[in-house]
Amino acid sequence: MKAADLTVSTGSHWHSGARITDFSYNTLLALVPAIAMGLYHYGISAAGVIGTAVASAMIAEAAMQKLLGKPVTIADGSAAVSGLLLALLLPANTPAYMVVVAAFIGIAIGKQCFGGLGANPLSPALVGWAVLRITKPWVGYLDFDLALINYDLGFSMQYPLAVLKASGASGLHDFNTWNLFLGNQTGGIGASAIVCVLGGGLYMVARGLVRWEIPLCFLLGVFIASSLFRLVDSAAYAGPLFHIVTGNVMIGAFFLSTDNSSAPINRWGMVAFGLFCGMITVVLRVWSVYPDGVVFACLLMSLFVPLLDKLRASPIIVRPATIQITKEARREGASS
Amino acid sequence: MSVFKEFTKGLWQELPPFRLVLGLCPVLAVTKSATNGLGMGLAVIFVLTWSNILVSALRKVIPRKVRIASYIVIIATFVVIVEMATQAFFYPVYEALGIFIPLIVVNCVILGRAEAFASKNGVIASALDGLGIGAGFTMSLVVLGGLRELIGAGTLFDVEIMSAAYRSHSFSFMLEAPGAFICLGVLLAIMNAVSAPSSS
Amino acid sequence: MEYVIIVIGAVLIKNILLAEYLGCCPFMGTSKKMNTAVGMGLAVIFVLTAATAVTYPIHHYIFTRFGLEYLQTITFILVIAALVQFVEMFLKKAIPALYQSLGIFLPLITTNCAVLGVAILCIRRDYSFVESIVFAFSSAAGFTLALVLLAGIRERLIIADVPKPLQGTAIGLITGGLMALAFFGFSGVDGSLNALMQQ
Amino acid sequence: MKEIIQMIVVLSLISGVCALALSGFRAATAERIEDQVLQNVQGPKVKLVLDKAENDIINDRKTISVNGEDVLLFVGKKGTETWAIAYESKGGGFGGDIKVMVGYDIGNDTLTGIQVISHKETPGIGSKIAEDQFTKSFKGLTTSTRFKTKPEGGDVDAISGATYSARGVCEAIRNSVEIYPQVKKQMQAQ
Repeated sequence: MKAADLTVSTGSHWHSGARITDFSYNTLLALVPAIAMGLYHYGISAAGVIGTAVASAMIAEAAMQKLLGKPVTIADGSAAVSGLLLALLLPANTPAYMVVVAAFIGIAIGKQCFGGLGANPLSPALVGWAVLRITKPWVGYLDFDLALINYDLGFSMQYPLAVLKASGASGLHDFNTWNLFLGNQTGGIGASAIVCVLGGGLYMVARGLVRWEIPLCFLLGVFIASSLFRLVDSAAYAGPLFHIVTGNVMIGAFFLSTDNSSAPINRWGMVAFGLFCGMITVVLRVWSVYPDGVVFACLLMSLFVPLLDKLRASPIIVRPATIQITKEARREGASS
Repeated sequence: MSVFKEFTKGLWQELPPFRLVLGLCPVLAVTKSATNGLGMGLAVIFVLTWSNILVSALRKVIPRKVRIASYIVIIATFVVIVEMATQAFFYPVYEALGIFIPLIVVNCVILGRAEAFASKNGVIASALDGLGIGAGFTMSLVVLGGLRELIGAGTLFDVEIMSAAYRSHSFSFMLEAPGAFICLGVLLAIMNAVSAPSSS
Repeated sequence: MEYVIIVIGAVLIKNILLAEYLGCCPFMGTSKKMNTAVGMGLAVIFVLTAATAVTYPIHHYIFTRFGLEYLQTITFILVIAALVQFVEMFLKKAIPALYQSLGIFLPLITTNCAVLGVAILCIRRDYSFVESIVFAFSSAAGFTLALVLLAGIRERLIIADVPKPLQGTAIGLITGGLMALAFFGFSGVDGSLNALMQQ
Repeated sequence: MKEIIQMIVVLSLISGVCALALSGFRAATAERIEDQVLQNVQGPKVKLVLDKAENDIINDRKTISVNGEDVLLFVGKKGTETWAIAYESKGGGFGGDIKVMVGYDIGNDTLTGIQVISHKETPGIGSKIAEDQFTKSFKGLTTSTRFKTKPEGGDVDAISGATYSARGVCEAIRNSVEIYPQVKKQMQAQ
C-alpha cells in the first residue's frame, strides 16, 4: 500500500530525539539565504528582530520547561526555528516588546501548554504572529508601508499586497513579477526574499525533511483559486503568478504549513491540507481585512488536521484507547 | 460554624466557574472589564440567593417529577426581575451585558445549586449557599475582568491605572475572544497547580 | 446571497461559540471524544432550528401584539424545555435509532445557552422569519464545527504530555482560544461580500 | 391520580404567582424603563439634532397623532419660546430599516440636523451614513429641498459604494418632511 512506503521515508526522521535536532538545524540552514537577504535589505534592525525573536523563544521554552519540571530541551533547536520563522514574517523594525510577547505566547501557550514539541495543534510561530495581528493598537507596526517608511532600497517601497487591496489588480503595473520573485519587494524580513525561500525549501524537500506534497499543493491551491478569481474579473483580481511571488506564500508553502506537529501525516491528508491552505490564502487576500492570508489559512487548516488524518487510517496513530503510552509511542503520536 | 461553612465553601472549595466548571459563557463574555464582571456577578448573586430560598422553602410541596420545570420558572422569574431592574436603574450595565442577562436563566450554576443543594437543605442554609457560591462567582468574574481590563486597556474599574504611554499601546489581545479563553484557561491551571494535593 | 452572508457570518466570522461565547459549557463538556461531539452537535442543530422556528412566531404574533415582551425570557426557556421533552418522546417512539445516538444529549440542551441565546438574538437583530431560521441553523452548524474540531484536537492530547494542572478543562479552554484566534482570519469577509452585492 | 393533580396544581400555582409578580414589577418599572431607553438610546441623538436647545428635551417630549399614527415629538426651546422640533421616521436601507431623527427649525422651516438612530447597513461601507461627514450635509437645508441622491435626480450627494444606504436616509427624510406641515400645525395649535 501507498501509505506504508510513506511512513518508511518520513519515519526515520521523526522517530528519535537526535533527528529532531537534525530537522531543526537543517531548517535553520535552509533559511540562511533568506536571512542573508533580509540583513542585506534592512541591515542591523533586521538582525535585532531576528535575534530578539530567537532568544526570547528559547528563553520561553527553557522557562516553561523549568516551571513544569521537565528536562530543558532548547538544544534541539525547535524553539529557535519557531522564533526565527516568527521574525522572518515581521517588518524589520518591529518594536522589541512585540517580538518578545509574540515569541512567549507562541512558545508558552501554543506549545509548552500542550506538552511540548510535537503535541502543539498549531505552529507556535504562527500563533505568535496572529496574536500580534489582532492586537489593534499594535497593528500599525505590522503595516509594512508604515513600518518600512524610512527605507529606500531602489525598488517600489509599497507592499504589493496592500496595493492590491487598495486599488485592485489595475494598480499593480509598477510591479514586475520577475523582480518580485527575486525578492525586490517590501515585506517580512525573510518572507519577501522569495527566491531564497524557494531555494531553502527545495533543499528541505531534497533532504527528505519536508514532504513535497504540502508545498506543491499549497502553490497549486493558490494558483487554482487566483485563476478562478481572475476568470471572473481580471481588472479587480491579480493573477496567480503575482499571488505566488508576493507576501508569505512561498515561506508559507515550504516552512509554515509544514510544521511537523500541525500538518497531516498521510498523503491524501497532505494534498487536501495544501490545497485548502492555498485556496483559503487567496480568499482571505481578496475578501478579509488582512492584506495577506497565509498565516490565518495555515492556522485554520491546522485545526482540521486531526480530521484530515482520519481520511485514511494511519499506521502511526493508533486509537488512543488502545495505545500503550511508552516513550516511543508518545514520540510517534506526538510527532504526527 | 457549619452555617459559616455553607457560605465560605463557595469562595474556594466549590468556587464556580473554576472548581465546578459551570457557567462559563458569561464568565468569558462579560469580563471585558471589571465593572461588567461585577455587574454580572451581583445579578447572579441576586438570582441565585432568591431562587435557592424559594426552592428550599417549597421543596416539600413540589412533586419530584415537575421539580426541574418549577425551578426553571422560579429562576426565570428572578432573572426577568433583574432584567427589568437593570434596565430601569442601571441602563449602561444593561447595555453592556446584553443578552447575557436573560441568559442567566440557563446558567448551569443556578439550576445546579437548586437541584444539588436547595432542594435538600433548609432555607437559611440554602440562602447562605446561594450567597457564598454567588460571591465566589462574582469574585472570579471581577478577578478575570480586572486582569483582562488592566492588561488589555490599562484601566481598572474604568480608572486609568497604567501610564498614558501604555494605554495607547495596550495589549488589547486580552479583550478579544482568544484572550478570554486563554486567560481563563491559564487561571484555571494556576488554581489547579496551587491546590494540587487536594484536587482529584 | 444575503442568506449566504448570514451563513458565512454565523459559521466562520461570528461563530456563536468562538466569538459570541454561547454554549461554552457543552463545548468543554462534550468535546473529549469525537463521537460525543458529533452527537451533541447534531442534537444542537436539530433543537436550535426547531426552537427558533417556534419562538419567533410567539414573539412576533403574541408578545408584540399584546405588549408582553417582558415575558420573553421566561416563555422562551419554558418553550425550549417543552420542545426538548417533546423531541425526546417523539424520537423514542418514531426513530429509535436516532434516539439511541442523540437521546442522551437532549436533556443537556435545555441548559445550553446557545439555544436560548440564538432565539433571543434573532429577535434583537430584527431578523425576518426565514433569516431567523437560516441564522439558527448556521449558528448551530458553526457550533458543531467548532465542537468537532476541538474534539479532534483533544483526542490527540490524550497521548500528549500535557502538564498536570492544565489537563482537562484548562487545556480545552486554551485550545478554544487558539481556535478563536485562527477564526479571526475571516474578519471582514462578510463586509466584502456585502459590498460585492451592493455593486 | 392524586399525584398528577398535585403536580398540575403546584406547577400552575407557581407559574401564576410568578406571572403576577412579574406583571406587578413590570407595572412598577415600565415608565422608568421607557424613560431610560429614551435617555440612553434616542436622547444623545436628539440632543445633537436640537443642539441649540436650552431646555430638557427628553422631559419636554409629547405625543401627537398624525394621520392616525402616534408621533413622539421632541421640542427644543430657546428661553421659553419653542425653537425647533424633532421626530423620528424611517426609510428602507440595504440591510433593513434605517431610523432617522430629523430636526426642524419651525421659524424658517429648515433642517436643524439629522441623526441616524439605528441601521443595519454593512459596517465600514453603508454605515458611513451614520457618520458626521454625511449627516452634517443636511444641516440648514430647507424643507423644499429634493431629498433624493443626485443620481436619482435630487440634491443630495450620495456616498460611493453605499448608494442604497444613502437612498434609505433620503427616503426617511422625505417621509419626515411629508408630515412636517401637519406636525407643525398641531404643535402651534397647542
